Amino acid sequence: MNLQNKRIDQDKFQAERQEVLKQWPTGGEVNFEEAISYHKAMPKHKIFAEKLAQAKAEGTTLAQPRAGVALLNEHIELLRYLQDEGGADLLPSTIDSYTRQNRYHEAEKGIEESRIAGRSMLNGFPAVNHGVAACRKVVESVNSPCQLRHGTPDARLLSEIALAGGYSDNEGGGISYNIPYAKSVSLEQTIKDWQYVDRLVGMYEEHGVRINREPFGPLTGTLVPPCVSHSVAIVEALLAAEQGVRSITLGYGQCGNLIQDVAALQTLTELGAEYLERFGYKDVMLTSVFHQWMGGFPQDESQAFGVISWGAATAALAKATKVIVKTPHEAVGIPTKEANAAGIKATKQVLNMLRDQSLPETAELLLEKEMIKAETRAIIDKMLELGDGDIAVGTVRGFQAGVIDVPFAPSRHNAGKILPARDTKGAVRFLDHGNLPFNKEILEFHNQKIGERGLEEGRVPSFQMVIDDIYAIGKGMLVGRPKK
Amino acid sequence: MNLQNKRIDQDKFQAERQEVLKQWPTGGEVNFEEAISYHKAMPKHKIFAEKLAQAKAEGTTLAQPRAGVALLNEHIELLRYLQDEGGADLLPSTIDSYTRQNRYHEAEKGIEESRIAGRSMLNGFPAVNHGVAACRKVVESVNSPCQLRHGTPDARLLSEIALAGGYSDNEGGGISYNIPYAKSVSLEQTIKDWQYVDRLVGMYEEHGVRINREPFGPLTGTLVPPCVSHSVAIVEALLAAEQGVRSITLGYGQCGNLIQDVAALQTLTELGAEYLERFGYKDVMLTSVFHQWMGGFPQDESQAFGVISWGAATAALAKATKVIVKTPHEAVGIPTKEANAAGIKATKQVLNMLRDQSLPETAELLLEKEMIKAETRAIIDKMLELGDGDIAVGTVRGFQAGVIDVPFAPSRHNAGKILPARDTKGAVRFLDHGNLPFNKEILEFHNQKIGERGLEEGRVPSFQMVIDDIYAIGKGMLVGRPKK
Amino acid sequence: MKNKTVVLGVIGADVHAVGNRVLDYAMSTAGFKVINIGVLASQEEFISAAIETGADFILVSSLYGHGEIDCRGLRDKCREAGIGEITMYVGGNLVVGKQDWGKVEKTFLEMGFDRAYPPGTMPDILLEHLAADLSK
Amino acid sequence: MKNKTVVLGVIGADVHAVGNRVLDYAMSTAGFKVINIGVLASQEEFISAAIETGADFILVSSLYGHGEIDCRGLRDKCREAGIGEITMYVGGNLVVGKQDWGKVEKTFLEMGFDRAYPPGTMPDILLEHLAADLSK
Ligand code: B12
Ligand code: B12
Repeated sequence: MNLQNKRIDQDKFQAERQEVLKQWPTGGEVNFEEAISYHKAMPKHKIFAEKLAQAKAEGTTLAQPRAGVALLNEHIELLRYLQDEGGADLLPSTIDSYTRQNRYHEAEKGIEESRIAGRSMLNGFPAVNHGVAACRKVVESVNSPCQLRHGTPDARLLSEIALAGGYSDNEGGGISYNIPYAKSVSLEQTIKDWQYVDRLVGMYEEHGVRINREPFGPLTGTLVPPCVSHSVAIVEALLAAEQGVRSITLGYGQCGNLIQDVAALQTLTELGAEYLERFGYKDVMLTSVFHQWMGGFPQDESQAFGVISWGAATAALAKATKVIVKTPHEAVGIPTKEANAAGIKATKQVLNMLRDQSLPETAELLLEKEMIKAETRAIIDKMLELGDGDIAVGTVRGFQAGVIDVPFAPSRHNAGKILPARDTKGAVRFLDHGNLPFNKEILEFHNQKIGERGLEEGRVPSFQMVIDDIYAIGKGMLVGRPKK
Repeated sequence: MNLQNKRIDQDKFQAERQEVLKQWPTGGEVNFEEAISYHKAMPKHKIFAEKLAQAKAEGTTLAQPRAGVALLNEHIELLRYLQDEGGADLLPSTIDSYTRQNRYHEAEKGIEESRIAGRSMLNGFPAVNHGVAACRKVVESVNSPCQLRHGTPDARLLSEIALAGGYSDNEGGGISYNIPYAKSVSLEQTIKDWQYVDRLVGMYEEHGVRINREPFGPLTGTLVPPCVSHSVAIVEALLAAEQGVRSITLGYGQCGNLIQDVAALQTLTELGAEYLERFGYKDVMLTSVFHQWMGGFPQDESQAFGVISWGAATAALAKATKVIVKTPHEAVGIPTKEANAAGIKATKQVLNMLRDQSLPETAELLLEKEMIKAETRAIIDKMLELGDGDIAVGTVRGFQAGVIDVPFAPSRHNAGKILPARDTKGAVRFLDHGNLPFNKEILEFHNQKIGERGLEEGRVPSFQMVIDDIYAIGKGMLVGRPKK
Repeated sequence: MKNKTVVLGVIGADVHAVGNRVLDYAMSTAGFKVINIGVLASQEEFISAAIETGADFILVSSLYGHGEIDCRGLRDKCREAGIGEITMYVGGNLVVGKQDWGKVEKTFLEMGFDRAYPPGTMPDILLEHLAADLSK
Repeated sequence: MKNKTVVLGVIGADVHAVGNRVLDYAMSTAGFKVINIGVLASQEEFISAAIETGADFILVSSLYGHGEIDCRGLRDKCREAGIGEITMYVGGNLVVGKQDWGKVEKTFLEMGFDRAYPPGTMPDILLEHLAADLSK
């Protein structure tokens, strides 16, 4: 395959760029030099990397919602509300699903239908259709940094427009925005397309404008074992660093067991630094993001507040740099601005009450950290081996071989062999590890944990147990116990 | 003083009893023998001590709301709603403030006004005015055990009526329902009156009916250091045991620092067992209750959900036998049944998600436990010394001497010399320990903690710092930092 | 339920795969022949799969909020393709936001679905209704 | 605020002492002479304290919900006692339950209070208003 983890050369990039900017009329609005000066004129408190660096230094956790609607003014009103009423520290623009699939015509249709219906018919903000000027209107209407949050396999045009539009952070990656978000797009393709996005960010960096990048940690959001999401996040960090990215936020989605979640968040940046170091990427600023439970939520709003608050508590105790907030409407539909603000307010109350507290280090915590590190190293090193030292190639071959495998992912290019399940304390373990390259010690650890669960429940661990765990939090539990 | 910690003799009790039952017409409805058989006919799942014992054995935490309104049918409807919609494991009848002050005429007026106004004009359920038959109607209308929750210095008649009415648990005590709930009533008087209540419970016990007793742990609910509430709770346990009580729930109100709260809850029952043992009270079943933050709440309902959920998380991690639930209306007014159920649902979601998790033992936790134990022993042993071995006498003299002292208490018989304040991690320490009989080591510990806080905030610890801490949670923080 | 065939898929630009996997498992275990066309399925894919397999049901999932836009015209396309009478269910988080279910259900029944299901519907309900409609 | 006197107390069967302590501290620090009759204070106690000290203000707190019942008739009693014109404020959690503040305020102003305050009012607001009413 003509893919490798190597910085795209300038001419090739510029050539490709001409094509990209032609994909939709608004691409014409992009002017890189002008964008650079636009960013340089932005006040520090509206630059993502600056605010993250400050939070990291102070050891505090920032709160960020998800939010996006079809129409520009409504979107601005929404973000302003989340900032003023909700007290959001960081702002998003969550992109609609047509744009994510580069279906700009359908997005256009959605915009019209929304105008007619008088309510958003799209599940996000169609930034490409709105264009650079509109994005700047958004950024200029708020007092906090804005991030592009999507789920786009090919985000080249979207990123060009949003960055030129003043956004200073961009979520995603060639793996994390393919495997959970696509069915048949090849990994070669999405890795290449995200190398383009990372290269673009690298160029901003080289021109003195720091854009933060955030691999999407939670993947399918459903019982994803830490080592799986860690491996993906770290690989994407390596790919980004190679293209010149210097500010990266590594992400992880809450599983629900406090010890495992804290261990996961701590190992995430520790492992990230370890691998960046190993490949000689100097002075990359690493921060962390903790996502409140990303799987099925309870429909009852009070119960949802319980899940949200527990996620906030874990984020604070783990000292995440930021936490992505869910809302009391999660199980039902895109939240109203009020419901969205409610989730932020509950979250910030807990973050503030716990800002001076942390989870003391214990034997249990150290064991979890050791296991996660061993598992993650096993996966990444195997990918490197398969790629003959090239992590881009290794990623593609790794997914083919199933040595990296994401549970419940829709992509054909994902083996889908592993089965996660909770142990007796709710930590996510492997019921079936598929082809993950684990040694005997790791496998015995997981077998023992899952075995205990089976014994406790008097049943043979099976897919039914997995299903019970998928539903558990939505039904007010963590571990999906069989009905008595 | 003619007060001592000695079981009331039968004749004296019966004589007093005639007087008590005459205090209000409904006293005439009380028939002890008949009440015994009524209780014996009750199914296990409606007996408080039974359900607590089961939870203790399983290591789970039960959720109980506060609730009470003026009129009988409305009260029943309220409890049913909290049981069915809220999923409450244990039910209360919170008594109105006139009844708490034995002002039955005003309570009667409140009942009438409520009938006219069509809404409850009383802040609780006036059980005395409603009488024995009405209480039984309540108990028979629900499927969970019912507890009497009040704040009554002289609860003799109220207890006679409620226990005859089928309630199987009674909150309060001669100290915990005097110092925070009265101004000039003497401790001799309330201790005597509660010896009567405990003796009554003892008689039920001797006739084969187990009634649980619960000293009111949180006291003034506002920055009460664990050793203060522990001392009161344990003294009341000793007084109760002497009168023949055999099932006791020791209570503690959340302070907000996880380590301190877990340490407090664990030491509470450990110290309780230690002292009961020391005075030879055998086979007393001890359980624990954790009260979600009892001080000023945030007015915003989403923020209140955050406080409620953090309390639930702490209760679960500390493995309390039950948790008393607050509501999103806390800062504003007596909750609607919907708001009350909402608090329970958020709480149970968190309890269920954490039921299989606990806080691992750490050096920090052990230190907190050691300090709380040393402080509590110092206080109780000093009271015993002052009472020449009699804890009833020692309590009265102890309060006179200020060797036991409750912050912000309205009672004239409380020294009111101590000042609590939070340390840099939010744990409640002594800014001024008044006359508490602490040794050098303990004092240095607190001075150091408060000193650190002062340094961090660049101000001399003073009453202003205490006020800032009083408001902190209501304003969305834990530690009341000075405005920058 | 032996040799009854169901076409299952998630319509439009929707990639929510978990519920799809669970429904597949539930129906297969119950004895149905499940043709799972997975996520990102177009109206055309549903119809051709149904024709090729002579399916008895088409089950459409839409979780991501665009269900209203994505499902319009599916019944007409079925008619044109000559399977106008096939029983069709739809379920998931059909519209954007928390809306009154009564209204939403009406919208989708009028679109030509035989049954529509609110968020978080459990598989056993689906199995019940499949059985009921088969015994008609 | 030198040598201006306020009578402060918590009315009825109410024992909430924390706010009372904070208000006392705030006003004393601001230079007021605070006569704090504490919790469980009857209407009579408020009035006699005000007469004995020639107070300029009566500040009534009610947190526990019975404020409506406890405060009725206080203004009349003041008149009877010959201090009918004294400035009276009331604040706290005045009624049972979360009710519309506009209505609640009206109720208490009609009862004869010069100012009424919703739950959670901060002391600085009180100090402002005391100053304002004094400079009248
Ligand atoms: C996990 C999840 C994700 C994962 C999905 C991973 C994957 N590839 O599967 C990730 C993180 C990638 C994701 C992405 C997005 N998601 Co999402 N996601 C969820 C979440 C939290 C859980 C879904 C789930 O797996 N549930 C568990 C399964 C078992 O249940 P289920 O999916 O509901 O399906 C059951 C029932 O619905 C029913 N059912 C479903 N179909 C049918 C059909 C029939 C005939 C019947 C009878 C029953 C039936 O049976 C199923 C089994 O019980 C839900 C919210 C929630 N439910 O808590 C949001 C949710 C569905 N997502 C939502 C959105 C908007 C998105 C995004 C657009 C991002 C964004 N803007 O926030 C992208 C969309 C990407 C795309 N193009 O589709 C919204 C949809 C909003 C709306 N409808 O108004 C939801 C509701 C969250 C919210 N409130 O905003 N998401
Ligand atoms: C701590 C507390 C207690 C403690 C009190 C300890 C003590 N002796 O002081 C304990 C646990 C003993 C307790 C008992 C009860 N409480 Co209580 N308690 C509270 C709580 C949680 C905080 C009160 C507090 O200290 N706040 C901090 C201080 C600084 O603020 P504050 O008291 O609100 O006062 C400020 C303002 O109100 C204002 N203010 C007050 N008065 C005035 C007057 C003027 C003129 C002005 C300008 C301003 C002003 O300034 C003060 C300083 O900023 C409140 C709910 C809340 N606020 O979160 C419930 C609350 C006041 N309690 C309530 C009730 C009902 C009770 C009980 C009846 C038990 C029950 N049924 O639940 C008993 C009553 C006992 C009795 N007879 O009075 C209810 C009142 C309901 C209503 N009004 O509809 C509340 C609102 C809780 C609730 N939502 O149910 N309580």
